[in-house]
Amino acid sequence: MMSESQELYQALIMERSKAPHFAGRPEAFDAQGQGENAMCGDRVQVFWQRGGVVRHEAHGCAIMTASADLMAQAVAEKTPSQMTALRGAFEEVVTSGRENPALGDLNALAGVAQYRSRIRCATLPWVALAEALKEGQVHG
Amino acid sequence: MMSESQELYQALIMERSKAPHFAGRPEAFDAQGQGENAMCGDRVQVFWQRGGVVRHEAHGCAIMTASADLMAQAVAEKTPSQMTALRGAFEEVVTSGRENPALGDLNALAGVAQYRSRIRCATLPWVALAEALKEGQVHG
Amino acid sequence: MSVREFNLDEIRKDFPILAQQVHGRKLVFLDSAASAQKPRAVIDAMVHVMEAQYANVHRGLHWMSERTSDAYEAARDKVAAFLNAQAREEIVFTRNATESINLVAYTHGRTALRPGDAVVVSEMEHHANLVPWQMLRDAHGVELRIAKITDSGEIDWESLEAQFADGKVKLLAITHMSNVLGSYTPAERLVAFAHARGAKVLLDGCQAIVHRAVDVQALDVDFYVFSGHKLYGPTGIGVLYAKRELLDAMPPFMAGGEMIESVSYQRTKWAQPPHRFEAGTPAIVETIGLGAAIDYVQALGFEAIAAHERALTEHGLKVLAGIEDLRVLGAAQDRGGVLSFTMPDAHAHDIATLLDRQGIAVRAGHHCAEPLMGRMGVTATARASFALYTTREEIDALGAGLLRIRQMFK
Amino acid sequence: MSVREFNLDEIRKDFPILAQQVHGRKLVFLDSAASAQKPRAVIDAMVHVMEAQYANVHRGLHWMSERTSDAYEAARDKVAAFLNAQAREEIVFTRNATESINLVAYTHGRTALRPGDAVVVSEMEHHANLVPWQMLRDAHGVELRIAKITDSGEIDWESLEAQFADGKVKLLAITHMSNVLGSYTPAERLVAFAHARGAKVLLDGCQAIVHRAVDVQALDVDFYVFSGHKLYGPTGIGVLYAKRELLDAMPPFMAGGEMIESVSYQRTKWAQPPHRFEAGTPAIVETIGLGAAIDYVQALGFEAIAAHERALTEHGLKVLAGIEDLRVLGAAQDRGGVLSFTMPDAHAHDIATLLDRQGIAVRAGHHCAEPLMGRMGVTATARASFALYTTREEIDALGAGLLRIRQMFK
Ligand SMILES: Cc1ncc(COP(=O)(O)O)c(C=O)c1O
Ligand SMILES: Cc1ncc(COP(=O)(O)O)c(C=O)c1O
Repeated sequence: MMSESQELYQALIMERSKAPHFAGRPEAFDAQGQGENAMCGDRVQVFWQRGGVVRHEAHGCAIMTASADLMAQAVAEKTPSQMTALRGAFEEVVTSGRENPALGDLNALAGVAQYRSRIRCATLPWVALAEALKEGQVHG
Repeated sequence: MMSESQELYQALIMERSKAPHFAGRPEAFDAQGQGENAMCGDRVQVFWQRGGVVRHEAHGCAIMTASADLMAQAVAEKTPSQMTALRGAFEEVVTSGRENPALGDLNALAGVAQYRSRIRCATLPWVALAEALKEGQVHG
Repeated sequence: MSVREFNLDEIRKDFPILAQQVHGRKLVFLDSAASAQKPRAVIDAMVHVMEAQYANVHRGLHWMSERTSDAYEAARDKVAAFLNAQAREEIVFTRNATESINLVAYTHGRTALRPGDAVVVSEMEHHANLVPWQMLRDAHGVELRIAKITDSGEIDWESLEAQFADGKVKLLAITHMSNVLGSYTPAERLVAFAHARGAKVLLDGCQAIVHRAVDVQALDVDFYVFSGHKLYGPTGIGVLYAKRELLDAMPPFMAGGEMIESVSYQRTKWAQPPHRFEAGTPAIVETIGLGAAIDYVQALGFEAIAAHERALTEHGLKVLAGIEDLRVLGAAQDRGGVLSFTMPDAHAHDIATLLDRQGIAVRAGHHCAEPLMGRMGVTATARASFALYTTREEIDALGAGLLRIRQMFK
Repeated sequence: MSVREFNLDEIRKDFPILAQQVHGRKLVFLDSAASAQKPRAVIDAMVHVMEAQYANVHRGLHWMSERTSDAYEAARDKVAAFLNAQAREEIVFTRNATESINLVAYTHGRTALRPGDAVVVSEMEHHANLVPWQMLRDAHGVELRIAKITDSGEIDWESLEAQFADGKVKLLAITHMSNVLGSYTPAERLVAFAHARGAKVLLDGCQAIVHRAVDVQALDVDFYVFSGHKLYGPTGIGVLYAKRELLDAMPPFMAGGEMIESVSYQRTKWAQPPHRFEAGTPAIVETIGLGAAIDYVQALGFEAIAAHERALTEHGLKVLAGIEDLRVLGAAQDRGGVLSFTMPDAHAHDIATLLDRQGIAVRAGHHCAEPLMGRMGVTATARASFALYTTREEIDALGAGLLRIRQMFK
């Protein structure tokens, strides 16, 4: 019955939203960024460490939480400019609904494209990451 | 072709609007009243003399001017309270469109009932007359 | 008043949209508190104006304009009768309830209220009945006070008493039914309470007007506002009722054509109410459509509508109570068919999206009542709301959908 | 851009109302400047929303709401493209042009303008572009100045220069086309003139937008306003275009749902433009209908529309010139299909009523431009106005009707 909805809320998403792998505020980090969606109260903090270590504290819906976690996984060991490029590619996937083979697990969020108002949920962690990178640049 | 419109703009109305019988400011009068329709710029002054003499100065459309003149004719030698009663009967005619045999020439204006916004034109002189009568009462 | 039997199958046929499918499923529309669907009669009335009898109103002498003006003003009569206003001049047409409240804040608020006076609102207001008063506070030096509600979502009378204690309150602006909790407020008692303390009362009737007969004279309320689109009517049309003497004393809000008696560069003379408050070409077609919506609900009658919706609400509460860990917000004695709820782990947005995949439309978010979310200790809720066309089966479908979601997130 | 041939017979079939009869005569509708008739495409677009795809916008996550939001926001894109705005965020939806102007007066007027600054309007403004500035003057201490027009109904540049001489003018609010005289104002030159003197410019495009392509970037105008109902669109929907940086700096006008980023009792954060200025549930159906109206005129193309209307205007002027003693007001070089006239003895109201008996709808009165009436030495005029669906034969019918009236009143 729920086959279609499972396109969006597939196992990977449910799993990562219930038990994220990259959650928690690290003891040390080089910059942080925030994302907030006033409409629904979603809130996420992203912590960046030089060398490409990213962690998150996500409070909100499954899509946003899973997206934060899959982001942290995807950007591991990437440079800031690679992260920025990845953000562009990811946003393309969640707005177009077309998967991008280069993006791996991030493609799990492609189904969000059908819900314009949920796209914000998927991209919110990336907004927070961008803020962190900007801060990292200034202070780093 | 214009038979229908002639119901409203019949000979009597055209005649009295072009050459009113009771127009002009009298040398002496006991009270006066004004009527103004800001929407179209119609303006009328009504002068009342004890004993039931009424004159008018009407600036505006044919309906209003003819109505002022037929009013002056109809109220001649009437008491103020008779005039007030006549006003009620006349307003009934121009809002209902049903002629009232007791009103004589005033019935020429019955056709105005089909034009809600023109009813004001026909009743404006009566508003001015009422103002004059009120003034007459106070000062008389 | 009721001239038509309340036959749900027949009624549902009046609403063309209810036959639509969403994601290959039958549409189950449980979002009527946000905006209701439109019956054929409303759509037809609007089409009729545009196809057969349209021109600008009031300013024309020709047939089309006179007839259109008549129809427009007849809608005013209908609204006046619907609210049992004392006079048709007490009905002002606006775009929506939001504009109605802003109109009162800009005009009555900036003349009848003085710096130092206070306005009281409750903790369960829609932003539309909160933010205009914040703007008045900031622009005009009026104090804004918040009357608390109880955990069950009812007026906390002690708190209300306390807000009024110093005699500074000149206006109580309060909802007649919460769009989140479904609570009705005891309008008559509130009005009597405020009047006894020298304050006027504005009731936000957006939700209440859809479900109950409202008699502004019996309530003795000073201002009553609602939107057409929630009452099965068109968008773009709202109503402000105000007592004649209040309207008489209010300066205009917006200026332009229609609201004027005469204009010169030096001095402009305002028209009498209600036209003083209706600047420019009004929402002619929508106003006439609102008249048709009122005819529609009155033909069914609020007695029958309320009975149907009462049964739906009871059923809905029972269905929701059957879902493990689901929390329904509020528990007012007097509550209508607006049910907000949360589930642990499953965020309101997830609930709404997952239900949507099954064709079920509910709303999720803060419902334009952020402070109330804080008061109830949540950031967002899902909300199912019922209308006269809602069925028991639709509520069962909601229950089944929620059960599945509960499984997923467990 | 024009994808459709300008075939008048076919075009007239698009407008169902044109087949109506009035007093047993074929309707001759020469009152489009007051409000235009609606093509089937607009009516259908509105019906489609209400029958198949309706819910409240922006706040919903479900299919109906998302689709309706898409259609609503697509209309914003259409308006932005229609005006050649730089960004869709520069388009604010209002009820009508009147509200658009009031919005600017309440927000920009009370923040960007300071007491002692001056606003200039012309002698040929509609009340909608005069009285809001009078209200601003009275509430905010701004000076209101009037730029004269010539007897032919054109801007008197000497007078305009004089008004700007002391450098106090911060806003020129002026019509783009007179609703009485039919004169177009030289918008580009006016904007350059005002900008060179440090003033912003608001153009009242109510009439102009119906007849000509408008490019706000080419004009470099700061504010541009119009109403949907004159552009063959629905009632209840208007547009404010404003340059992004001006909107960014403007505080909200009305408050409520949609226009808010976050709300707490202490502090409310406004949303970005355009939503900051769209409080409450918008005129959803009407906005989508306006989009359909824009599609409709753009499919015909303004080149074809303007050519047709130019021919009508020339013919109309010729026909009126043939009627003894009839006076046409104004004689601007650049004039469109709005012809106001007077006849000795026959009052404008008499003319309108008598024409109406023949099925011909014209407007009579001061046309919400009382000061202009004084300037032209009349108290009222009759006015015939042409639209894209007007025919030469209809103008001939007007001429024949006026001839008969001339006979009656001679
Ligand atoms: C030049 C002009 N400005 C403003 C308006 C006001 O438009 P609306 O009544 O649609 O707000 C009109 C039309 O009545 C007009 O012709
Ligand atoms: C209680 C309440 N007040 C005010 C409003 C605002 O109504 P509108 O958006 O139609 O102005 C709503 C609906 O959104 C509501 O439910």
